[in-house]
Formats: sequence, C-alpha cells, structure tokens
Amino acid sequence: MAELLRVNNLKTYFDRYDGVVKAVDGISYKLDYGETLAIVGESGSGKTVSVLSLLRLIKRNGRVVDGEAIFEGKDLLKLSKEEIRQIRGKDISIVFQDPMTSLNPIMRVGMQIMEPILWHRVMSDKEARDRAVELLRLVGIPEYKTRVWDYPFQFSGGMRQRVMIAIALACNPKLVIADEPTTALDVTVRAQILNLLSDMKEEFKTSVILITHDITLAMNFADTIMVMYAGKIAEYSPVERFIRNPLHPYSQGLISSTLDIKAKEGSLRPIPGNPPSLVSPPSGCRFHPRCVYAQDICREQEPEYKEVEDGHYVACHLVKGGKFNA
Amino acid sequence: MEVALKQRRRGTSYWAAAWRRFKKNKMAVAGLIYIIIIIIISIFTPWIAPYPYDEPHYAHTFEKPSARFWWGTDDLGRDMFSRNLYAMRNALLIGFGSQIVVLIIGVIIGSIAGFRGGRIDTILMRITDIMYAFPTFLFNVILVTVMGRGLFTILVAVGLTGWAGMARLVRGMVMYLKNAEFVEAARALGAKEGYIIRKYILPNMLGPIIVSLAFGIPNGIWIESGLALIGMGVRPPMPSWGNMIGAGVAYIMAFPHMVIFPVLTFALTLLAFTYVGDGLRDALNPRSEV
Amino acid sequence: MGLVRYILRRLFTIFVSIVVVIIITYILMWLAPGEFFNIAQFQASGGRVATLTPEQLQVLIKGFEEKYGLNVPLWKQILNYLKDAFRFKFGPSFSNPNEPIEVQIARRFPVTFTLAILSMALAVIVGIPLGVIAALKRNTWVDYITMFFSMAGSIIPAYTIGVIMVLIFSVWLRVLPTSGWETPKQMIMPVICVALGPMAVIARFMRSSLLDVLNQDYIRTAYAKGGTDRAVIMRHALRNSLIPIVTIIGPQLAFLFTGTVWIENLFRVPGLGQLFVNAASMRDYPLLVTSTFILSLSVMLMNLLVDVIYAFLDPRIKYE
Amino acid sequence: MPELLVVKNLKKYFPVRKKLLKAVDNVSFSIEQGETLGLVGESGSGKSTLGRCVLRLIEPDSGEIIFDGVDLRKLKGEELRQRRRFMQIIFQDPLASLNPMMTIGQNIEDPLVIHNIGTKEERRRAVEELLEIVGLGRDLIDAFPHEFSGGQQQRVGIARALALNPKFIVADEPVSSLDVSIQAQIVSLLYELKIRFKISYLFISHDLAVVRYLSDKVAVMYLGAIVEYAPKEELYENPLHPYTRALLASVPKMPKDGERQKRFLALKGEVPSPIDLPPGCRFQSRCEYVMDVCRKQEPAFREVSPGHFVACHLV
Amino acid sequence: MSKKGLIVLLVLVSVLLLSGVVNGQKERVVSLPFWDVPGLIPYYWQAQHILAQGTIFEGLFGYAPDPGGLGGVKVVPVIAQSYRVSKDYKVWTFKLRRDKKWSNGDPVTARDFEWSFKYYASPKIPDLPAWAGPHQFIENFWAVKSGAMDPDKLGVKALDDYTLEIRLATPRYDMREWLCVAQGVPIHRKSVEADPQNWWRPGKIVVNGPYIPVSWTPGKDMVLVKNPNYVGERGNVDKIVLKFGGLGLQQYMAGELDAAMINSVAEYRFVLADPKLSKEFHEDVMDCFWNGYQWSRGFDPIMDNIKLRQALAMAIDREKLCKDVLGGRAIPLNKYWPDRNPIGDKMKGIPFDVKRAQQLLAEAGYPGGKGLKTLVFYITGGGDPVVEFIVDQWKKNLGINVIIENVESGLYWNSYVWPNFSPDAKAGFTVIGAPMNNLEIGALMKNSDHTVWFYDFPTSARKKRHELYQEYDAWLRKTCGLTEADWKPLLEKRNTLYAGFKKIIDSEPEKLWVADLTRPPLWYDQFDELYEKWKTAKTNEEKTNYWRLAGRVLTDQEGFQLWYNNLSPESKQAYRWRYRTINRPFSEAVKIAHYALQLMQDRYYMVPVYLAKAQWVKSPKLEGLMLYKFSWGPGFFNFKYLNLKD
Repeated sequence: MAELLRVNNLKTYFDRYDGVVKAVDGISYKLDYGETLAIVGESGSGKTVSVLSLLRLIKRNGRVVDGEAIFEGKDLLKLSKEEIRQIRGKDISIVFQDPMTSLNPIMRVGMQIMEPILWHRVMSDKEARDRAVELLRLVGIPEYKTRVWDYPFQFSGGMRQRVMIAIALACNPKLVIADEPTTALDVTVRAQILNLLSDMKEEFKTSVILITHDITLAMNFADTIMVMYAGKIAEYSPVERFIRNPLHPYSQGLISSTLDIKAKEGSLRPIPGNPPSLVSPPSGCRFHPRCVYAQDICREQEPEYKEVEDGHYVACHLVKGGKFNA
Repeated sequence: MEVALKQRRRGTSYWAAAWRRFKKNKMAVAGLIYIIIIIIISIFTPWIAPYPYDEPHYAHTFEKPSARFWWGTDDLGRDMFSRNLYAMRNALLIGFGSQIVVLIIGVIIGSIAGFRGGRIDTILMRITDIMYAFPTFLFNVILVTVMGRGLFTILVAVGLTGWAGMARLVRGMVMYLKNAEFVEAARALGAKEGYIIRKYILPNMLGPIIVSLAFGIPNGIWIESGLALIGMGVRPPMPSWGNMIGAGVAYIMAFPHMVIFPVLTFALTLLAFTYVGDGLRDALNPRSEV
Repeated sequence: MGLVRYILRRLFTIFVSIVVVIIITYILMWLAPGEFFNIAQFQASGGRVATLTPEQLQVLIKGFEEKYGLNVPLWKQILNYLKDAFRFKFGPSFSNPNEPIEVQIARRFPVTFTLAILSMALAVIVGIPLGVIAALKRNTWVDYITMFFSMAGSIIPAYTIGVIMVLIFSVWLRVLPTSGWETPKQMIMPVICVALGPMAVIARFMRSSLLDVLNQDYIRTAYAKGGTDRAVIMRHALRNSLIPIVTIIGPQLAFLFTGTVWIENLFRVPGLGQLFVNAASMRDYPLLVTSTFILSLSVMLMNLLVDVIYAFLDPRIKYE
Repeated sequence: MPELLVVKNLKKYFPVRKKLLKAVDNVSFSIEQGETLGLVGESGSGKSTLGRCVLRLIEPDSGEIIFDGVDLRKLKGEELRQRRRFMQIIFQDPLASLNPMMTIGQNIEDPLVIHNIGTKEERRRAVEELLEIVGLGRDLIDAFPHEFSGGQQQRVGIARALALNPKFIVADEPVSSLDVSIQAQIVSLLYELKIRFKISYLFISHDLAVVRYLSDKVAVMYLGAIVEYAPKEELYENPLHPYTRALLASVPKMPKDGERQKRFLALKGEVPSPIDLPPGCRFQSRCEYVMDVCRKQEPAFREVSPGHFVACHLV
Repeated sequence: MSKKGLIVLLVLVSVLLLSGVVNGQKERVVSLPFWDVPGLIPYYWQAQHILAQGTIFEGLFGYAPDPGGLGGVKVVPVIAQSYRVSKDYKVWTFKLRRDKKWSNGDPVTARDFEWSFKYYASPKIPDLPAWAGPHQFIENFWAVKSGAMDPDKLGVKALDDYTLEIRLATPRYDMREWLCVAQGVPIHRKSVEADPQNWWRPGKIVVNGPYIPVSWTPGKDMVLVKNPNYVGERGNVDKIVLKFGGLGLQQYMAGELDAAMINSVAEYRFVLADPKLSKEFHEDVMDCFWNGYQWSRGFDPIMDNIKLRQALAMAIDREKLCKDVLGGRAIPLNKYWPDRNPIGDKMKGIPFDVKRAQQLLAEAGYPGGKGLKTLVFYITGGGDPVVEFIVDQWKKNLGINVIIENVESGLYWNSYVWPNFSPDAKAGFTVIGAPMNNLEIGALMKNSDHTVWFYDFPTSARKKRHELYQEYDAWLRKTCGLTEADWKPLLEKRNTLYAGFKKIIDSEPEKLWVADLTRPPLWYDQFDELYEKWKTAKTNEEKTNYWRLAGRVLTDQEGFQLWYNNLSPESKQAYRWRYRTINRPFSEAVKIAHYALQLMQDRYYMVPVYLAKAQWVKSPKLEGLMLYKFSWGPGFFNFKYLNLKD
C-alpha cells in the first residue's frame, strides 16, 4: 500500500512554570492508505499531542520544535496557515474524546456538520444540507431528518459522538484521527461507537489513527500498533506480530497489567511506579525506573529506536535480534 | 530527581501553588507591591505626612507644587501631599473595613442558607435577591443619611449594601462543598458537623472569598468617592479622594494640581487593586469563568 | 413551564420584593436623624419659628402633613404609599410641591433613557471590539494597553473627565456646546462620559468571556474542521461569548439611572439621576422613596428581561 | 461465614420536577465477612447511590441495612458516628476525595483525629505504617494531594479508609479514572488488602473485568434495580439476563493469535432516563428478545439456580 | 484629519455661525444663569418667587433698582396707583391702575386680588408657606387656613373693580413692602380654575408680568418671551433664556451665557488674570446677609459669661480672614449692618483688639485661656475655611482650644442652627448666615433678635423654658381631664399665672409691648372659655380635648412669664426698641432699627464676621441686570429692566 503519512523525529514541547515539558520528544512512524494505526499509551505519554501537532492544533504554550510530517508529499509542519487549514477537516479530520464539550452548544447540529463542507467549498449550501442529513443517517441517528436541526444538548452522549463522527467524515477525509473516541461513554455505547467506526472505515476507505489507552482495544482494532511512553515511541509494530511477540518491557507490562475479562484471580502483574515527569525525565531509558529488567546501561544510555524485524521497531537495550533478552 | 524529592518533602500547599501562579502575572505583582507600599505608608501616615491634614496655611493658599509643599496646597493652604496620604489611608480603611462587614454578613447568611437549605435557604436567598435589586447607590445614600457621615458609618454602609454577592458566593460554595467527595469522605469517617465545617469547608472556601474581597475593596473605595462627589462622603476636614477630587474639579482651570494628584493616586490605587484581584482570581481559581 | 407562566411568577416575586424594599426604605427614613415631624416643622417654617405663634406654626405643620400624607401612623403611610405607587401615583415631593413626582419622572425618563441607551450603545460598540482585541492578543502589549486604558477610563471619575472635555472642546476649541440636551452635538460629551464606565466593564467581561470560550473544546473542533481564524472566531467564539454579555448590560443599564447624576449636573442633562440623588441629599423623603421604588423596579425588570433574552439566545436554557 | 451486611428492600427515590427518579428501587443483597460483592452497572444505574445509601451518606427512603447485626437505619447521631469506624468508602475521583488543604499525612491521620485515637506520636507512627501498607514512601507524609499522581492519590484514599481498621469498605469505582498500569496496581493492592485484612468490599464498577478479578459475588444493576445476582464464576460463565449477556459481549477481549475482534455485540440505544419508567421490565426498550409480557409486567427477581437470582421473563 | 472630515467640520461650523448671526438680527436674546426652579406657582417659597416677582408676575408693589437702598432696591407702586391706610394701620385700601392686563388680554382688577388671596388662604393649599408672605397678617387668615372658618371671611375685599381693601389682624406698618413678595401677586382665576393642577405650565400660564414663560425643562432651561399685553416700563430684550446648573464661567467663556456668577476664589483669580474677562468683571456686597457665628443653643452656664463672649468676638482678625481665607471675595463685618448704610452708619462695631480681648478673658476668669473647657464649633457639609480660621485665631490670640465637630446637615439645621434649643449641644458655636428675606421691618433685625428669644436669660431658666416647650407638645397627647378634679391644679395655676401676668402688665413701661400682650383674645379669657365649654361638653373625647387645649394655654403663658422675668435688662430694652421699630412705617423704622440692633449685638451671642461679595462677569452689551441680595445666595432677578445695547 502507498504511504499516506510519514512522521520523522517529531518534537513538541510545552512551556510551563516549572520548565519545558517535552511532551513529544522525537517520534517517527508512517501510515499507509487505508491503514489503521493505534497509538497506545497512558495519560501524559504524548499520544494526543503527537497527532494534534500534525494539524498544528496544540495549545498556545506548546510548539513543534523539530521534525517533519509528510502527508501526501507535503510537510504539514511547514505549510502556511492557510494551507494547513485547507487540510484540516478535509483531508485529515479528528473525532475528539469528549463529545459533550467538543460540539458548540448553541449551534444546530446540522450546521456544525455542514461547516467543514462549506468551509472547504466542497459543495453548495443546498447540497451541504442534504449531505448533513445523509451523514446523520449514515452514523445511525434515528429520525435523522428532524434531528439534524436540533441542538447538541438534545442529544445523548453516544449520539453526540456519532455527530462528531459525522462531522469528521463530512468531506470524505483521507485520514481520520480518533482521539479516545469511546473513553467518555458507557460500556454498551462504547461498543456501538466502535462498530460504527469500523463500518465507516470500510465505507469511506479512510486511514484511521486511533488513540487509546486500552491496549486490548488497540490490539483488536488496529493494523499497526504504536506504544508510546513518556513522549517517545517504545514499540511500533504490525499488530499481528505484536500480539505474538511484544518486545518492549513496557508493552509487556501493559498487557500483563490489563485486566482481561477472563483473568484469573491473583494473576495480575502490574508495572510498578508512576509515569515520569516530562520536565525532567529520567536519564537513559525513560522506562528504566519502572522496568523490572533494568540494567546499568538502561540508566545511562538512551536506547536506540530501531527496526528489529520487518516493520517492527523497538527502543530497548535488551532487545537483540528480534528477541527480548533479560 | 533530587530537586523533585526535596520539593516533595516540604510539600507545596494550595497556597504555595497559588502564589506561584500569582507571581507569573506581572501586573498583579506590581499592583501587590504598590498596595503593600501604600499600606505601610498608611500605617505610618501620621509620621510620614509633613503636615497634619487639616493644618491651614492662610498665606499659602493654592500654591503650586514646591519644595515646601510637594504637591502644592489647596484652597485653605493645606498641604496636598499630606492630605493625599490621609485620603489614601481613609480609602484603605473604607475598602478593607467595608469588606470586613461584607465578609461577616455574607458568610453568616450564605453559610446558614447553604447548610440549612430548604425553607430557611429560600427565605434568606429571597432577602439576598432583594438586596441585590436594591439600587445600591441610593441605598448607600440613604444609609449614610441615617447613620451619619463618619468614616466608620460609611464603611458600614458600603458593607451593608454589598454583602449580597458574598452571601450568594458563600452559599454556592457551601452547597457545593457540603456535597463534595472529600466532605462526604469526612462524613463517612464519622466526623462531626462542626469538625467538617472547621477543617473541611471553611479552608476550602477561602480562595473564592479572598478573590471576591479583593474586588470588593476597590469597589468600596469607588463607592465612597461617588458618595463624596454628591457631598455624602467622609466628613471634612477629614480628606478622602472623593471630596478632594470633587473640590479640585472646581479649581481645574486655575489650579490643576488640586485635581491631578488626587485623581492620579486614586486611579492608580484602584488599578492596583483591580490587577491584584485579577491575579488572585487566576491564581486561586484557575478555572474561573469571569 | 411556559414562558408566560415563568414571567408571571417572576413578576409576582418582583412585586413582593418591591414591597419589602419600600418598607425597608421607609423604616430607614424613619430612623434618620431629624424625623418627619422635624422636617415638616422646618419646611413649614422656613426656619423662622420665632415670629410665629405656636398656634400658627401648628396650622402650618398640619397643612404640610396633610399635603404629604404624614398625618397618619407610619404603617398607614407605607400602605397608602404602596397603594398609590403601584398605580404610578407618587404625589408631590418636598422640593417640588408644584407637580406630582410621576409627572417629573415622566418628563425626565425619556432623557435618561436616551442617554442610557446611547451610552450603552457606545459602550457596546467600543467595548466589545476592545475586549475581543485584548483577548485575541492576550498577554501582549496590545492587550495590556487596551485593558489599562479602558480601566483607567472607568476609574478616573467621569466628572473629572467631563470637566476636562468641556475645557478642551467648548472653551478652547469651541467645537462642542458645554451643555444641554437637544442637538446631537450636545449629546456627544455626556454620552462619552457616561459610556466610559460600562465600556470598561464590557471590555473586561468580553475579554475574559472570549478567552474562556477560546479554551473550549468546540473551538478546537472548529479549527480541526478547517475553519479560518475569522470563521471560527465569528461563528463560534464570538457568538458564544457574547451571550453572557447580556447579563451585564442589563444591570449596567439600570445602574445608569443614578450613575449619571454627576454627568447630568455637569452637562445640564435633565435626567432622572439629578432628581433622585438630589432627593437624598436634600432629604426629600417622598422623592427618595419613589426613587428607590423606580430604581429597584427597573433593576428587577431589567434582570427579568435579561433572563428572557438570555433564554432566547441560548437554546440550552429552559425555564425551570 | 457470618453475614456482615444484609440489605433488604432498600429504596431511594429523588423527586425531580414533580416526578420520581427511582435511583435505588427495592434492592436486597448480603455480604459475608471477608467476601466481596461486585456491583456492575452503567452510568445512571444507581450503583453509586446504592453504595452511599448503604453507608447512610445518603438517607434511604425505606429498607433495612443490617450491619454486624445492627440496623443502621435505626441508629442516630453519636451511635452512627461510632459505627462508621467499621465501614469506609473509597471514591472514584481520588483528588476530589482528599481535602486539598491538608497534607497527605493529615488526610490519613484525620480519621484517627476524628475518633480521638492515640497520641500525636502514635498517630504519626500509624500514618507512616499505613503509607507503607499502601505502597507509598514515608517521606511523602508532608506533601499535598495535588502534587501526587492519580494512583498515588488513590493509595492515600485507601490508606485513609484503612486507618480505622474497617470490616467493610464501599469501593465506588476506585480505578475507573486511573491509567491502565495504575489501575492494575490499585486493583492488586485492593486484592492484597482483602486477603491480608479480611476486608469485605462492596465493589462498584462499570468494568466487568475488574469486578471479576476482585469479587466473590456479582450483582448487575440496571436503572435502579439488580437484574442479576450470582456467584462470580456462575455469572461470568452462565449469564442469564440479556443485559448481562450484552455487557459481557461488548467488552473487547485480549486477542490471541488470529482471533481479533473488530466488531462487538452491541446493545441498541442507550440507557434511558431513569425518571418515570414505563411499566414492565426496565430493560424492555433495549432488549432484543422483548415480548408483550415484558411491557406489561415487571419480572420477579427470583432464584433460578442456587445463589443465582435473575429478573427476566425469559429465564 | 481626512479631507472629508475637514469639509464636514467646516460646513458644520459655518452653519452654526450663520444661524447665530441670523438669530442675532431677528431678536434680542439674553442667556442667564439661574437656579433650578421646581415650578412656577408663585406662592411656594422654593426659590421660584424670585423668578415670579417682577418678571412673570406683578403685585400691587414691586422693586426698582436703587443703589442707595437696602438690598439695592426701593419699593415702587406697580399695579397700585395710590393707597389709603387707617390710623391704626389695620385697614389698607388700594386704588389700582386701570390699564394693566393679563397676558391673554383680560384686565387686571381688584377682584383678581381678592380671589387670589382667598385662594392662597384656603385649606385647598394646605402647605402655603405663610410665614413668607403678607397673608399671615390678614384678618382671620389662620382660622381660614386651619379650616375652621370660611375663606370668604378673610379680610380681603374688592370694593369695586379697581379698589381693594385689606383688613389686618394686627397693625402692620410695612404692608407695602410685604406686598412686593411673590405671595402678594394675583393669579389668573379662569385659567387656575380650569386646570388647578397644571395652570402654571408654560404654554398654559396666564401672567401679568413683562415676560411669559414659554418653555421649561427642569434641570435645564426656561425660556421667557415678551408679554405682548404688558403695559409699563421694561427693557428691549425679546427673549430671556434661563439656564439652570452647568459650569457657569466655562459656559460664559464658550459664549453660551451673557453673564455668569463667579463661585470660587480660583475662578475669581482666573478672571482677574484674564485680560478680556477682567474687563467684564463686576462685584457687589451682599449686605442683606451677614455671616458670622452664634453660640450653640445648649444649656452650658459657661455661656452666661458676657466677658467671655466679648473676648471671643474681639479676637478675630476679620481683615485677614477676608483677604487670606476668602481671597478678597468678602468684606470684613463687625456689626450687623455695614458702614455706608442707613442703619450701619449709626452702629458701633466690635473692635479687633487682642489686648482687650485677653484682658476680658482674664476678667472672665480664664487668664490666658486657662481653666476654660474645650468648646465645640459645630459645622456641617464641608470643612469650613472660615470656621477653621476663627478657631485658629482664638487659639493664637487667646490661647483657648475649640474643636470643630461635623454634624449631619439635616440635624444641624434642625437642631443646632434655627428652630429651637438643642439640649445635646455642648458649649460652643455654629455658623450663622442671617438673611433679610425681603424688605419687611422684622427682617431689619436680620434674625439677631434670636439673641433675645433664645439666649439672654440664665441657663437655668433656659433649661426650664425648654422643658416647658416639651411639655407644651406633650399636652396634646395627654389623656385626662374627665373629672373636675383634673382641673383643680390647672385652675390653681391659672390664678398664680394671672397674678404674674397682672404684675408684668402693670410694671412694663413699654406701652406697645403691653398693647401687644393685652390684644384679645387674652390667654386667661381663652382658658376660661375652654373651661366653660368643658362643662357643657358631651363626649369624653371633647372633654379631653378642651382640657388639653386649656393646659396648653397655661404652659404657653408659663413659658412666657419665665422668659420675661428672667430676660436680661439689656435684652428687655432691646425688645422694647424692637417694638417701637416695628410699629413704624418702613422708612421710619430704618432710622431707629439700630437701637434694638446695637443692644442685641452687644450681648455677643450672634457675632457678625464678614459680608460676602457677589461677583460676576457679564457681556458689555448687557445692561439692567439686577442682583438679588435677599435670602441665601446671589443671583439675578427682576428681568424687566434688562437691556441689550447694539
């Protein structure tokens, strides 16, 4: 498959009272047309920032320090303001985590769906209207014809997330970024939204970046998985391979600390300790204070992010020749 | 790592964190420094002021600023600089004093309403609503008429008209806090009501209350000056900015120094308080809306 | 609950509140040094008791009390007042026995109303862009300077600014008349002076409101949809941040009823502020109570209006 | 084992604009000493209200709460206060549940202060011990809650709950706001405490996996009522209520080779408003097997096999 | 500025200039500052009578400018052509001019006066400020006003269309002067009866003066235009615009006023320094209104010490005060009337003599100010520079300490300055500005007769008299007097008082005073009558009422006797002189007023300090501006003499 996006050495830092937060500190990956990439990590690992940086939507105190992001041959980070705007919502769109706050409370839902269409001059006003109705139907809103002119507060949480998805799909984007799209939802609704995402991916043939902290979900859903820890990529791998052979101790830890519905009592082996401060991250490997296998080299030297097998990248001193040697 | 550990050991309290945020706001810090300076000056005014505020120099009326009278003299030959110092002191007294009144009434009414709820809450809040709708300025004028024009009575009057906002704030805080999880936790631990109020609710209400007070102080000063402009302010010869400005405006053509100095100090002080209020609001209540 | 029922309920609350306000005012006046009787005696005698015999003085006082309805117990005075007040009959004032207060108010109200509306319009027209500029350029020198000047404009007493304006524009440049309230030219200076205060309040409020909205997730959504700065700010940020502005414009308008008194005196604008505030300083009790009545009524009605408008603007609000 | 807690016919209705929100509607269950009851439900199911009612943090409208042989609902003031020593609560949002104005040490010490236990010195030592137990360093005693990460805060919350040696703890979604690795830590800790101190939990969660890990019995709640109640293995292996089944099906499972799951069995619709429920089964609006009887008659909550209760006409 | 803006501005300016020119050619307009008037009903006292008298309404008599006369005016007949007065000065008969007309063309007749005066006196106008007008002296006025008598019984009668007879209750020698004031003007019956509420509104009002108000904006402007039906002398001004409020001098400088009052030293100095304004500057002394201090009306015996009072009065450097403190906007005053004045020239002033003052203070028992308690100077409103100066002088010259205490203005006026005794007042002072409200004889005293009424008898007696006043008020609320036994103490008291009264009548040498005291109905006749009425009264209510009234009559008499018997000989003598003065026509009274005034001034209870100056700037074209010197503040009035030079 052809390459849609390639990110090289992306660094995004935030200025804070107590220093510079290196939220994303040199990450590189690629994404093909039609591929689903899941970025997995805990809060503060930089997974959201890494994608918001692409569209230059990070907060005012943040800045992209270095790197490039080649999207269909253009470097997103070097585009002019107007050029990047042309891409937002049209070629790349985002589904945000919290559907409650991500919709304008005083604007009718239909209007909010129409906006990207109108802004990108994809079609006329009249057509955009019909398109909004059609999109609502597609994302499974009952009585979509009337509800299109309702306000967001008249929708339930799941419905709102469906609206968000409709907005994201409005211009037939090439890439949809779904930033924890189900975290704020109830269990049963969560499943509905995941199903919807799968369907839409099929229907629209888009690439998807799914950001989630739920490694189980990522492993089920994605083609490629990318595990982030403290602003860096720990492991990046096609998902099949990852399921068979997760290499990074953090990936292993995440899997073993995830409670599966079938898990046996007392079988849980959590990762000890807490995620590090990103203002003064630990020396060497950032994971070493929590790594049960940590050795001297891990404390002193930052591991190289290297390809250990075909398409399987890991940043760990202990991985050698595609195997984890503790 | 070491640094972080050390910090841990001491612990940064809510207040330390707030102070850190406050420090970032340069205007607020400048305002605070200004306010601290004028408070110190106000404490020592009788020793700092070159002349008593009411000492006339009949041979030196309307004098322009000079080495002897730094900011000139007024229609009675009284030293404008000294009068400004005393006016500042009075303004601070009224500003702070009125907020003490506001605090007492507001906290009592607000917390009773918040804690008791139900009927008492409804009644108290109705009263507060009425107070809110009372035309403040006119009510102040009436109160001053009733109670007289002393420094103390004016600050009481300003306080009496200004407590409704505080009561609402306190009530809101109490309503929120009494259902807050950590208060619920305390209740689950078997803490008595008194203990909860003392250790859990009151300390946590402090932030918003301080912000409200910080904005109330310049407001009190402002109200006094408004009263003074229609002859309802502090009784002369006691100087206040309001009556100095009011008197000075009459002389603006011939003796502009009589109005420029009071207006400048007055505006500067109010600006300082407002900036400090802004700073405190952002520092103590990071997610505030206004 | 329907809008009409909601308004009716609020009107009833307003009625009760007004009654309480009037009772409080009456009691306060009754507590004031120099009670009604002394005032009556003083007014009736013009301060010259000695030349009249006590009987003659008694006749004067009786007449005075009769005219102003002071010859009944306090509670009855209050009752009588309220009965008439809700029919907008307030009787004569001490300082003006010639005509009933309602006539004076009816004459002055349009003036104050025009002044208030014009000033508020100016304050809104200038204040909102100022706030927007400050918010968009937040923490830059543009922000600091805009906010500093709008705050300074509201803090320096408008009276002082007015006098300086008269000196500059009337005495030296002779381009504007010093005072009056007929031609548009005469309105320029008073309107500017009155507008300064609300302008600063609106600018500050607008700034923080817009900043607040700009931090909302849906703004990020709008950008993510490919909105230009212009589109996002105009369609999302401004619209949403303007709604709360309504809540401060209402009370500010009501405040202008008395807040303009200094400006009215200075520019000879025959408005309500003069009438009301003079009432207090001259101890014109009938006028004083009426001022309280009118002002609190207008504040409350204004708040009601604000709430209704708010509900129209913000689809989320539903009447409880 | 003796029954530590018996809840019978507990009800809590909230009036909402002249209508009734039946947050807890006729709920009964029991917990034995050292046993954990997992309470599963989506938001709006009333599970948190139930947890608070059991502790009388919210006053239930009717029903009995027999704790250690005493009906808590009959206790007043001081008696209840004393009882509280034996029953504690852990909250969902660990930061919100700690007093931000107190240090970690003071927060943990607070229950001892409230019940006037020990001297200052003894209390200090107890606090340090508690910090160790929950896996925090002694040197953190003077830090403030907001300086901690969520996991550490939750450990503090647990330490505070443990301070009085309770027999019973209501854990109200204690891990749902935490990160995966931290969730695992806290769940492990709770498990360890359960074993070590023989504590009984009422463990409230929407996460079926977590519940399964910690519980002995599980109750599934939907719109204020328990729809299914069974020993853990029984419930997970043989779920009877359509809702329970749907819940279990909607959770992604850890994929083994080649068995990835891209679609989930999803319930249609969302949890309806709990205000003014229609007659009949409360799950009728989302049930794919709904029959006429479900719309007319409320299914009885009955025991279908030993210890397995369910409220469904289909079973 | 952009080009476009410049053009717009130019057009605007030229339009303005042109309109000014056009207006100027058309009519002669004068704009003057004025104080806000609440309405145009002439009989109310709230300052509008200054506008009413002579400008929009005219009475039988009026004021004309007279630089040598009191208040700068003299009394001249206006509607009256001639008059006759009975020997006892109680019946005045006026012949009216036949050519005078109302603005609607109706003739002004005696019937207008009769109707108007009866209308004023009727209870329909319950709040008539009768103390400020001539009606208070008219026969039966008080009975009519209280509602006890039909207004037709008022002593006013039109004998024919142009003859008016006024019968008075007591002799009045200054009736002509009284008839100048606004309550002496008639109003137009038909228009008043047609709309009793609004007849006075501009557009509706029918006047008989030289100008008609055509528009009025309270708080702003009033416009007067020539009355086309006016017959009589007046200037050439077509339209007068009275502007209320504003910044007078600035308005004048901006060309919006033709004259402006100068209100502060700053403005005064500014005007003097300005080459153009200084040429347009004018000033006059407000000699009808003296400023000074009076002793507080408390009950501290320290005030009985005349030497102390004298010492204080002599220790004030009035020259310095006027020069330094008042910035030359006042002249020093050491007697009630100033020099170069028919009364003042005959009076002896209080010297500024520090040595003598110190000596007097020592004689009073306080050498060097030692031993004297701290006195209090009550002021209100602002810091009073004059008071501060006086206090400073006393401290410097006599070494005594006086503190300044601020009192609420309402409280101040009501209980410290004017009406009565103030039991709460500590030994000390208040400022007093004693006005002459118009040219009536009583006003010649400029309120210095308060010395006699309130001060000049021993403290103990003052206190007692105050208590009697209180009792007098309390009688009205007493519930008693149903049985004969209740009357017993009253009857006994009546007899004692009667004896006291007889003694006073017999011993008082001043015939006029005795005549006044014995003018029927006499107090004991009233008492006896009430007693008789009580006996035949039917209801208990009536009985109580008669008993109360009788009690009050006695209290009143008791108070009088207490006062009379304790008054200092000097004050008694002053009072006698006062009687002789007020029982003369005004022109003669002026000649002897100084006898009473000097005696009262020498008691040093009310001490004159300075006379303020009225200062104004006016356009050189404007002539005939009359300064209103009576009452409280300077202003212009009587606009009929205004003239604009071309």
